[in-house]
Amino acid sequence: MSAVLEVSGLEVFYGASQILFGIDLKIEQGQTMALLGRNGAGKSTTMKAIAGVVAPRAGRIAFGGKQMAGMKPYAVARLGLAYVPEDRQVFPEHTVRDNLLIAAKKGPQGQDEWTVSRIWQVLPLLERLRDRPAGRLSGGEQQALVIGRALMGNPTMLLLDEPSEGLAPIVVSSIGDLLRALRAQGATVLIAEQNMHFCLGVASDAVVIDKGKIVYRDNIAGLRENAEVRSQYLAM
Amino acid sequence: MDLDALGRCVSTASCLVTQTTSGLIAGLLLFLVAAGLTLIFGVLKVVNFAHGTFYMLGGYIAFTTLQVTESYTLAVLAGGAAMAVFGIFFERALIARVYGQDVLMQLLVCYAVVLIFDDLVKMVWGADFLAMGMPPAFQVPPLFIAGGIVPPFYAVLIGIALVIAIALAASLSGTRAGKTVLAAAQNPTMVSALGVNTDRLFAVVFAIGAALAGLGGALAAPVRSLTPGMGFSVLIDSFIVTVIGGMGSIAGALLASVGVGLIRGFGTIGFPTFTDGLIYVAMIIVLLLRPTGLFGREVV
Amino acid sequence: MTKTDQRITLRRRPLLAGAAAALATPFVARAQGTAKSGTVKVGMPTILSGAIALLGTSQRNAAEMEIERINAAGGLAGRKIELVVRDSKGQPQEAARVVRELVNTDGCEIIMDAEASSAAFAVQEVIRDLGVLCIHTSSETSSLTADPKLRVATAFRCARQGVHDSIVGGSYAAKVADAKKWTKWATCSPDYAYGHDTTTQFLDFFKHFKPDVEIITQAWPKLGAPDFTEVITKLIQAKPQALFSLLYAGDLSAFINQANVYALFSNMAMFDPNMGDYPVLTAVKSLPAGIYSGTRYLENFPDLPANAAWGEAYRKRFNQFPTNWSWQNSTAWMLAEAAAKKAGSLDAKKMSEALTGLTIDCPFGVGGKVTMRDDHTLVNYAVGWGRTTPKMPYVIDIEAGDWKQLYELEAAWKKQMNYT
Amino acid sequence: MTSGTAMRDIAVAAAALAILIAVPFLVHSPAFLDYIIRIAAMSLFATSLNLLVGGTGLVSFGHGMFYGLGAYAFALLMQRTQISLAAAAGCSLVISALVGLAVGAVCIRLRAIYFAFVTLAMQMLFYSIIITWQSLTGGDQGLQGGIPRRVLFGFDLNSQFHLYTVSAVVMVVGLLLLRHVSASPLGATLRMIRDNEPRTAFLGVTVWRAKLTAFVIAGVFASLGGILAALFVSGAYPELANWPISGQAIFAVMLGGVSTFLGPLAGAAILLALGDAVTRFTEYNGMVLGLVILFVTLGLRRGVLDVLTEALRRRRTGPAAGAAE
Repeated sequence: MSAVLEVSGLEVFYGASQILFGIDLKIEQGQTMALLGRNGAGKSTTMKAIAGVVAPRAGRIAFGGKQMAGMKPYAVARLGLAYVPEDRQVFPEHTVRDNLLIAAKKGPQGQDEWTVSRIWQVLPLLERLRDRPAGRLSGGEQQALVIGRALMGNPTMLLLDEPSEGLAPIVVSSIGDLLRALRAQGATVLIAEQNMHFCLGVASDAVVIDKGKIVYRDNIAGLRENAEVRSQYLAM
Repeated sequence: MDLDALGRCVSTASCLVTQTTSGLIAGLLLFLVAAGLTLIFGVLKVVNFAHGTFYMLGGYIAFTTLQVTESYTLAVLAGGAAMAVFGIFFERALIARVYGQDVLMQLLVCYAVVLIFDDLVKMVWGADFLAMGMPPAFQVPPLFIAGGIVPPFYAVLIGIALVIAIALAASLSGTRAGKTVLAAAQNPTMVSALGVNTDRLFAVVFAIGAALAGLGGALAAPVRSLTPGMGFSVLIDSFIVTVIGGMGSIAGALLASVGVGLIRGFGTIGFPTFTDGLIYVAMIIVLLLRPTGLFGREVV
Repeated sequence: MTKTDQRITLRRRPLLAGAAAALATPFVARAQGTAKSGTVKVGMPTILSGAIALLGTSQRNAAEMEIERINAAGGLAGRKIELVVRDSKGQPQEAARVVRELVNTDGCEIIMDAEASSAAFAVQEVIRDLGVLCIHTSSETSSLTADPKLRVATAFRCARQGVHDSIVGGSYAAKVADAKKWTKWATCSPDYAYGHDTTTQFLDFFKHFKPDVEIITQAWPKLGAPDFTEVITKLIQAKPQALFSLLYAGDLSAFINQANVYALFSNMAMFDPNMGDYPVLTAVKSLPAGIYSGTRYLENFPDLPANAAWGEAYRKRFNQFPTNWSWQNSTAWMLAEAAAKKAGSLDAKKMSEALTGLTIDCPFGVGGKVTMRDDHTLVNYAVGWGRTTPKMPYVIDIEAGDWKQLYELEAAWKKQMNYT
Repeated sequence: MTSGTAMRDIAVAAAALAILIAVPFLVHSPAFLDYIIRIAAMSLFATSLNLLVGGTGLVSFGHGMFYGLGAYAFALLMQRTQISLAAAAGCSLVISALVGLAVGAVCIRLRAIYFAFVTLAMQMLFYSIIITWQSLTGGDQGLQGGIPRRVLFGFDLNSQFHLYTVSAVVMVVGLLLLRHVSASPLGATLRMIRDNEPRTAFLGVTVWRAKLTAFVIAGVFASLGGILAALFVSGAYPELANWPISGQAIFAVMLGGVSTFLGPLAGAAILLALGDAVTRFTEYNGMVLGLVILFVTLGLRRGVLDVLTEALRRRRTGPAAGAAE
């Protein structure tokens, strides 16, 4: 099976300081990959670079075989890669429904189209809030909204940056349910997370990033067993 | 200062109506130009100091179009359309290079455009002032409404300005494209990450803003003088309106335009030599009470 | 990044050298300026950009015509004239700098100051410092030469002035007002020194001739304002029988257009000394008939063949009408020519002596003559009032001002202002 | 500031002053003297603006108000009173400081673009007062009749050379003082505010007090520039207080560079020389100036001195860059 997303030798600088030192990643169709690491390890920067929000100085990012390093975010999104940033970034003055509608986009042929009513089905709490401005939702509701918003673009792959950050445990578990359901439908997902327990429950594979480099890669079961990696890089 | 005269005017129906309508006229014409400015700032976060230049060019292009076609309607449309095209060019070629940079950089780029086009206008249309003249359809006596005087030409201008204000507000809050624009105003990166071509969106918004200024210049051309550098005073007024209303707020711009118009209308009676001073004072007071203007959001 | 930077640096070198040379010229240029001793350089600071660029261009045109004529006749005191025109953008501090540069660097021996009022005052101070000959050709503010504190030994004014216009205008308006029984008046003048001072002056003389007038309202629109609507409605509200205005050029044209929309001219008569100038008369698309107007420059006033010929020559050559500023500038050259002949030298002191009290033949003077009075100001130029008509000759029924009366009232005014 | 760098600054300033004063003895060029007098005025104005823009992150659009205020206060004191020139200048600076305190107290509450606009509004209000208060200011025609240029410490300011010498001394001393401010603990605090205002406040700095101090100091030095301008044109004109004069200072700052202390001086020198040169060659000076601005903003993207210092540093440190030259 060929890789959906393939990143190699990715280097990113903020001004004069280097953040990523040659990241290599490979994600295959149907995988839910967890990108784990401490605060400041380079997770978000990796996600941003893939999404086109920051421009890499070196390296290749291929999506479905197409080179896309240096593309603008909208071009990346149009290739079928949906990005959910860590601080969620709802459009606070728009209603929940409008947040979803702004993102609506046709997907590739043959895929089950995501529509607003289908989002209501998988995220019923949003339907009750449909006319509320997104800025007045709770953190958990906003997180559900931005995942739903990402789905509205009918992407072939999802990039989720810290979906569990700052949320109550009960909300985290319901987001976990959603991700497991998506995985069951065959979705391809890359999740950047600090919360390893959350990932152990939803991901199929894992990589660990530290100081801008990938230091470990295995399937999720392997990570579960590897106490050394967990204590050294994930502070558990 | 002549507070007696002001008191007398406020207590006479005809003076009240006439000065209010003349304030509305001045205010709504100002709104057309200021709406474009506030739209551009709201979405692109660019302080467009070249906005007065669009207004000027709109007027001159309307002047020439009228000479060639003898149609005021065509002249107005040409003024607006030409500025839409020019706006796209200006945004793509110049402004796009200074996005996210120091406001001073943006200011200087716009200032350069102001200087260049003031001279270009002088080369093309001459240093002398030009007057377009009133279209024959409007060469009719004014109407008297409730003792106040309303010229038909201005009634039409008020109508057009109001239609544009409503259309702008409705398309921003009522259509998907408009909502996307508003979303981009708050968070352009996120909108881009959702697959919206923000480069094109910005260019289109800039074009609409420029077209509004051009339209303002063209609509007012029959009653105003065309001179190189004429955009300046309109620019200053538009800025005041935009700042009072809150940068980026169309509703704020409308309210502030009408407010400035009314200050002019009654200021000329009560404070004939300090009308502009009144407006600056109003702006300073508003900014002190509400640092982001009447309807503005905090801008980083 | 590095690569593009290098390229720019490499290419920039010759450019920089060229730029440096251009920038350094002012500091060395004087040697060249004085080398060509066969010519005399005359500097002309003026406004060539912005809303009143016409002030500069129409004077430059006039200067060109006169210099050609004078040079063909042998020049000033035997030296050919070379004109150096500089744009001050109308800014006094820039005008001061430009004049210093014209004299110190370019070696100009005479300054034809074509600056509007505020800059003319700044030029006056520079002339006081430098002591060269200067003729102001556009400042109409009377105090420039009337106030002895401001007067400079080598500076002259060859332009109409506010107090003259006010006296003639006051007398004419009084005559019309008497005939039509107009006693309720309003004023509408630009809100700056010229507007305020000259309106006050006009009203003083107007009331001197017709004491029973009442000024019921005064409006002061801002200079260069795009919109006069609220001012126009204010005037209509006040219901005066006649309106006196000092608006001019683009503002006047916009005011008339906007006033037409309100049918203002069917409610009141309008008097404006600045109406009778071709740029306004030709630009206003629907010029109302019967506006009472001062004569600034008209080919039919003074009604002299020389004037008509000069206007026609100007029109043919530049494909536009001359302005009030054009005749003033032309007259300044005629005065300089006559003074040089009389003095036999271009020395500032000798020229000043020759100019003081000099009377010359001139197409723009009453009876074909104008005089540079001993107080360094031009008198006996044609000044009158008439009524507008939408077609050429634009102003008709012109009544000439009476200079005898003018001198008397001017003297009284000077006394009142402590200018004697 | 360590006394070492302070001594070095003083030495550089003394050398610059010595050269400036020597020039008129070597070459006779009244135009050069005029040029330096104008640079003196403009460089104090622009450098003081940069204390706000580059040094504190306060983008003021209305700094020209203080330039105009200095010119008017000084010229009026000279015309209407008999006090000495030095006293008139001193009083003008005190007036500017007081006005700066009042205006600053209002303005510094606002942030970013709103600060820019309220300073612009303040300047326009000031300008419209000058135009309206004709009996005091002469309105748009400015103060007529010139400034009686009294003798200052044995210098007769009617003489161009004496005015030049005084201007050169004022410029060098003024810039040295501004340099001292930016190198002082206050300057360091201001830079911290510029880089991260919340953190600075967190560190226990009273941010508004530091900002207000900077605003007042900048205003005082701008009006010192205005005083020199008034002496040069022998009067005060509303154009000295109108917003384009602020625009000129902003352009001088950007042209020279915000991150070097002498950037605004270089910018002022280039801008004045450029303006003078362009006026000599064409009446379309707006167009030429506009193209130059586009070149600097879009081509260089930084001020000239910033570009030069970076090139110098690269040459010193990077062998690759050195080879490229």
